[in-house]
Amino acid sequence: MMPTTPTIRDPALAAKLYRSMVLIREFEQALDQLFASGAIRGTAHFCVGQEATAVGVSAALQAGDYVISYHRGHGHFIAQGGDPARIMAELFGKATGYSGGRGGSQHVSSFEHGFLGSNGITGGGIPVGTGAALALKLQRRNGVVAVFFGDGAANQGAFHESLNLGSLWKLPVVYLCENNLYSMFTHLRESTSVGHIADRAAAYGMPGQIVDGNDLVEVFNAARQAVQRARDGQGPSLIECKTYRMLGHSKSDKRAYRTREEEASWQAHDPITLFRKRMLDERILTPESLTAIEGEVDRQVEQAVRFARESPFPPARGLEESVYA
Amino acid sequence: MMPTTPTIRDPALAAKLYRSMVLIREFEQALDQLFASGAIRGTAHFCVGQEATAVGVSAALQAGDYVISYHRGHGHFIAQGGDPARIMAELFGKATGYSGGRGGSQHVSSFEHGFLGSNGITGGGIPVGTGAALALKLQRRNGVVAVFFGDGAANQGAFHESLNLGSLWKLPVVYLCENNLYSMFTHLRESTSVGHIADRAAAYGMPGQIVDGNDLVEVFNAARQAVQRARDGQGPSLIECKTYRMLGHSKSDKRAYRTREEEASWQAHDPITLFRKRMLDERILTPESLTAIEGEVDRQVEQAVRFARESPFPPARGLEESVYA
Amino acid sequence: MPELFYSHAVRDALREEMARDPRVFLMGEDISYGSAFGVTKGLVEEFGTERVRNTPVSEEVIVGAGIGAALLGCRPVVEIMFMDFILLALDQLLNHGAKYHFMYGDQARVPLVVRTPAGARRGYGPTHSQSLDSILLTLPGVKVAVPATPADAKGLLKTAIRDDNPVVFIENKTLYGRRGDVPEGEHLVPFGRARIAREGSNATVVATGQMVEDALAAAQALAGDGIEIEVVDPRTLRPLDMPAILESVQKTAHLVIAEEGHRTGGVGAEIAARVSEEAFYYLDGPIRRVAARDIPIPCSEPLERYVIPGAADIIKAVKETLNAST
Amino acid sequence: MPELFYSHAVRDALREEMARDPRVFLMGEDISYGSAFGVTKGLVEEFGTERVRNTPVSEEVIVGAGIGAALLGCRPVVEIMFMDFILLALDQLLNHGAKYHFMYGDQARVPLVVRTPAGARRGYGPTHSQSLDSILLTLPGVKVAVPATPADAKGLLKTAIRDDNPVVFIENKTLYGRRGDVPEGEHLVPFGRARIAREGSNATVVATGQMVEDALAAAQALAGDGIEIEVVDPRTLRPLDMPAILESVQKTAHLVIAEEGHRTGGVGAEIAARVSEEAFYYLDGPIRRVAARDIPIPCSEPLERYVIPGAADIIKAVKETLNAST
Ligand SMILES: Cc1ncc(C[n+]2csc(CCOP(=O)(O)OP(=O)(O)O)c2C)c(N)n1
Ligand SMILES: Cc1ncc(C[n+]2csc(CCOP(=O)(O)OP(=O)(O)O)c2C)c(N)n1
Ligand SMILES: [Mg+2]
Ligand SMILES: [Mg+2]
Repeated sequence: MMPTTPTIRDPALAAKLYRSMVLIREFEQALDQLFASGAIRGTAHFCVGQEATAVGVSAALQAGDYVISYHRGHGHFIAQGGDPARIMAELFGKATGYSGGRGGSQHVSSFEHGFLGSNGITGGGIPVGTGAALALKLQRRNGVVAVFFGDGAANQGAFHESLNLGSLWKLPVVYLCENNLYSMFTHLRESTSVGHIADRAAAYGMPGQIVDGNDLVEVFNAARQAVQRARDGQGPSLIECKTYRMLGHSKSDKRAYRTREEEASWQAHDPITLFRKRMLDERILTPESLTAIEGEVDRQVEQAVRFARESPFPPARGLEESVYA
Repeated sequence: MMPTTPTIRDPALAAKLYRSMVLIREFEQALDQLFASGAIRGTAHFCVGQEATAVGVSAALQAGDYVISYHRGHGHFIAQGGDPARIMAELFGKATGYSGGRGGSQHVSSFEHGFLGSNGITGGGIPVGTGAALALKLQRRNGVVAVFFGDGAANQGAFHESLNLGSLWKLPVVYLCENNLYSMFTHLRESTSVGHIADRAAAYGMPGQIVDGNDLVEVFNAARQAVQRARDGQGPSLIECKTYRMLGHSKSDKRAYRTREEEASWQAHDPITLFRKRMLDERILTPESLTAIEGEVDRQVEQAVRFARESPFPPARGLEESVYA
Repeated sequence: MPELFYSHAVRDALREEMARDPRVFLMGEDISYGSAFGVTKGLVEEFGTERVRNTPVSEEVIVGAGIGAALLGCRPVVEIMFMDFILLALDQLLNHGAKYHFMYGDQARVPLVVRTPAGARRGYGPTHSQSLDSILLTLPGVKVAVPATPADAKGLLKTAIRDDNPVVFIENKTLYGRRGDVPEGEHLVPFGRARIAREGSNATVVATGQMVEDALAAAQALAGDGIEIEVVDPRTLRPLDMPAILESVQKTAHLVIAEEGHRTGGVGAEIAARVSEEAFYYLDGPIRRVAARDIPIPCSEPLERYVIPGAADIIKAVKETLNAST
Repeated sequence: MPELFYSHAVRDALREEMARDPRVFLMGEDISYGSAFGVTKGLVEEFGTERVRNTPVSEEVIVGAGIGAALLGCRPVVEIMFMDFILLALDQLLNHGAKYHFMYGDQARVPLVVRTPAGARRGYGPTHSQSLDSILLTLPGVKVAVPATPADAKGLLKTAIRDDNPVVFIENKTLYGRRGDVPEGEHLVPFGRARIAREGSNATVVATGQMVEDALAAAQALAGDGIEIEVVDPRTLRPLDMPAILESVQKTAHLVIAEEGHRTGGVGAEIAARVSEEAFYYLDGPIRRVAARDIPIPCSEPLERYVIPGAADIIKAVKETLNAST
């Protein structure tokens, strides 16, 4: 067992992680406005407030590892190093998007970034991620797959079948439940017969752990241990990250199903503010460096939007050719 | 909470339960021979060795309660009072069968006996039984549904979704897993990531209990408590009955995947012998009464076979009319 | 006759049937909040959480529990939030619900309605845009309704709820926002009875769901060229009103079938096959199918437009079959 | 040419491809024990438990994990023990595996084979007898092979395993016990290339899977009446060899399509629709479909025989279309 790191001490790493969280946040906020203004059609799910889980987990992975995501996947993709400009272009339905405009917000991937894809079927990525871990094992590739899903997905049959198989075969996979208290408009207590998703780990003979999903350091440490365990051939873990999505479920959600007080209490526990303060308090990062990062990210997101806007639409003709490999 | 009965003291009840177990056993053995001799086509799954679970659970139910079964369902049906002659006729594909020959071994039911049916889809009855319990609750009918399934079925997504829903809505249902160590030819440890199916109850916030499935009294007492709990509106329980099927998975199985020693050790723990001995030891039943029951059952099974053989085949013409109600 | 949104017509049907029959209840993801398209909004206030039940995200048990409740005398109306997700529940629907009445020897009845929004044209992409009507026709035991107007949405849904069999009720997302006249009072539309949405004598266009609108647009355009098409809206795909289709084909001698689902194995295939079996000698030109191309439905607007059929495709198909016969 | 059982031809294909390509592995319920029909027996001894993997009874993850493994470069061959159970895995198969290559912008490949036994005639009843070929055609992205002979079973399976797309490989239970010549050495049968099982000039019978045998029996009987039918076995339903079908129809001017699946929405509907679109003027009589009646498949022998089509139905259909044209 590797020793757990109580905090992040390396300024370069800290800066990188902070940058990644801020990038996700700004990307999502820009997107929210683009939707509101009608610049983009279709739909999208924002992960504002959940940045720490994406960034914390990716930080625990290495080259040759993979992430598989779900409908709320922009953050996971950006944390894996996906280019915000090409993700944005995908949302605009442009040829330069990662899926050439075919997939949109919910169906985008980049295998070279170890990002196996977001997906519109709640829970549908869990079996696929489990199978990807099987490939890594069969190929003796020493890689690990991090499978993200929401609290709502933990009630799908696919969750059950996958965790059983992953544990049975000791596959190199970490199951990461981002419990943001709601599946669409429905509160966890109205959908789930158990208080903590992590309590379900015991049903598959795997360790289950609850972490503060808004605390990047906590997520990172838990993920590191679980990834190491998986890499060592000891099988999967289930980590439940308690978090909260600050925006609506998707564009156009008025959030009538929850109180402004609840939102405020989570706002006070914002993952970015939390990490920022911690890094300043512990003198790992300086206010200047943080501000510099924020400025850079601003420009990067602006550029991403410009790139997406200016990119051409894909040609339709010949699309049939892409159905089969 | 009602007091648990340590044993069965009422001779009439004891005789009834003994009779029911012996009837199932003889029915199945007759069937096995009929298949072997080619008198019946199709397939069937025998529950020889598992009689105590069926009979113990049915004994804990009352009028207005329901049982839903799976592919290994003859015992559950007979325990609910189903007529062996008409079940046998169904296996012969005859018009007098409960499903008029349409369903065969795996798809037979009789709602008037509170038997919602056997089913060929492993795990497929679990959602349906859960929904039946929902109906009882909505209709304030005070009934309970006993949902039977095997250890293999506990790895199906349907199991997970159903137990979550049943518990969440506190439905009047008892989930009864007959763990006979195998799903077809595959041993539990090769299919299931947890040692005991009952350990999965915690994942749904419901009580889980392990009982000796070959001990009729133990099954009966556990089922009584769980049924009462369900009837009282406290929600479902998961009871795992440890048992063993003495015959092959279905007709034509040579059982190469298990040892004769393992079989012998279970043979020594035969539910009928066990109950017989107990009732004699405790002087609740006499050897004469037991022998009389056995003789009666012999004749009943003989008659059932005769009835089935002599019944006519159903007419095919007009079958289209039965697809829709 | 009051004008209603299609989505409100659906809601009114639910409300009326719930008020009329205490056995009717609703179950689905986020349904008390109106689910994804607001259709069921307000019903929980009226009927309470016992009869308007939010479920976990568990499509298989939503349908399965509906079947079980139906078996014991309830009349559940369950929702699958997007039709694409019905694949998760097909075992329950087709191996269980669809077969029970037959395979349990007539004693079982499964009065279950599965409501589900289908269709594309919103940029939702490959997993949120499909019209899977035809998949439901491949196995017997389920009825399928595809209302194209607010009046039919209401009248067919009320009929569906009173039917003793599993019915899949396919609502079209794009139609939700359309208004139309809906008869007041008890309005029931029988299953298996097509509606002639427009009369014409040159060619028959059998159009389903969203495509009825496109067919009517095409009809208007074609009328400018002196071509009068008859638009037949079957309203239910199972049972299918073959007599009405055959009667129209007998009159026009030309057939186009328009659906939003994929072309191969689509509803059009079945209708074309039946017409070429039963009305072979009436036809003066080849049958043409208008349908989505056999490509997953992309998000990007120009790509989606390429894949999903519209009025222009119907016009082209009508001209093709008419020209082929001259 | 050695004679092999169909089931052994399947096994030989698996063995050869596993020996040839270390990326190929098998996964399924009881597969190391041969599963329900003994097809995979012996392979675990040869290739070990890493590559012949028994799974839990979990159809959704069997297919889903196959997709995931395929994405990262494995070539899984998974088994669904009875085709009826494929409904449990349709979301993974059709919403995931079938769409990935397209919706992830070409970078994804899913070289997955799903082997599954289909078909009735054994009294297994409503949930263990279905032929769901047509359900797989309703959405694009999956290829479908339906071998009718031992040679094709071997040659098509080897091709399937080497294909970079999801392929559903439908084996027929009744055919498992049939013997036939299988070419020695590397035997590959390309997809999308029909086989003319018998030449004839009076009518074309397109028959799939088990029905090829029935069509040949019908051909023999009809020959006695001086009617020579051409039996076309498409071998794969997607891709479908339309040129071969059209060529035959052009020659015979009459078409019967025979399949074991249900009539409505069946494979025959698609073929009939395409022929009536593309070969309308060649046809001299109505197209006839021979298929299972739209009734769940009963256990009882006389009922099963009523529902499932056979040679007599083909003979009747051929005579009908020929008589209708005179
Ligand atoms: C199979 C399926 N069912 C339902 C939906 C509709 N849906 C989209 S997101 C969502 C809620 C999922 O909740 P959760 O898993 O907690 O993720 P979150 O949205 O909270 O991040 C639902 C029900 C879907 N996309 N797929
Ligand atoms: C959905 C589905 N998958 C697979 C099968 C094939 N099958 C029939 S019985 C069985 C084993 C079930 O094991 P278990 O649930 O333990 O019940 P048991 O047979 O041991 O009583 C399997 C895999 C099936 N009938 N249905
Ligand atoms: Mg959530
Ligand atoms: Mg078992």
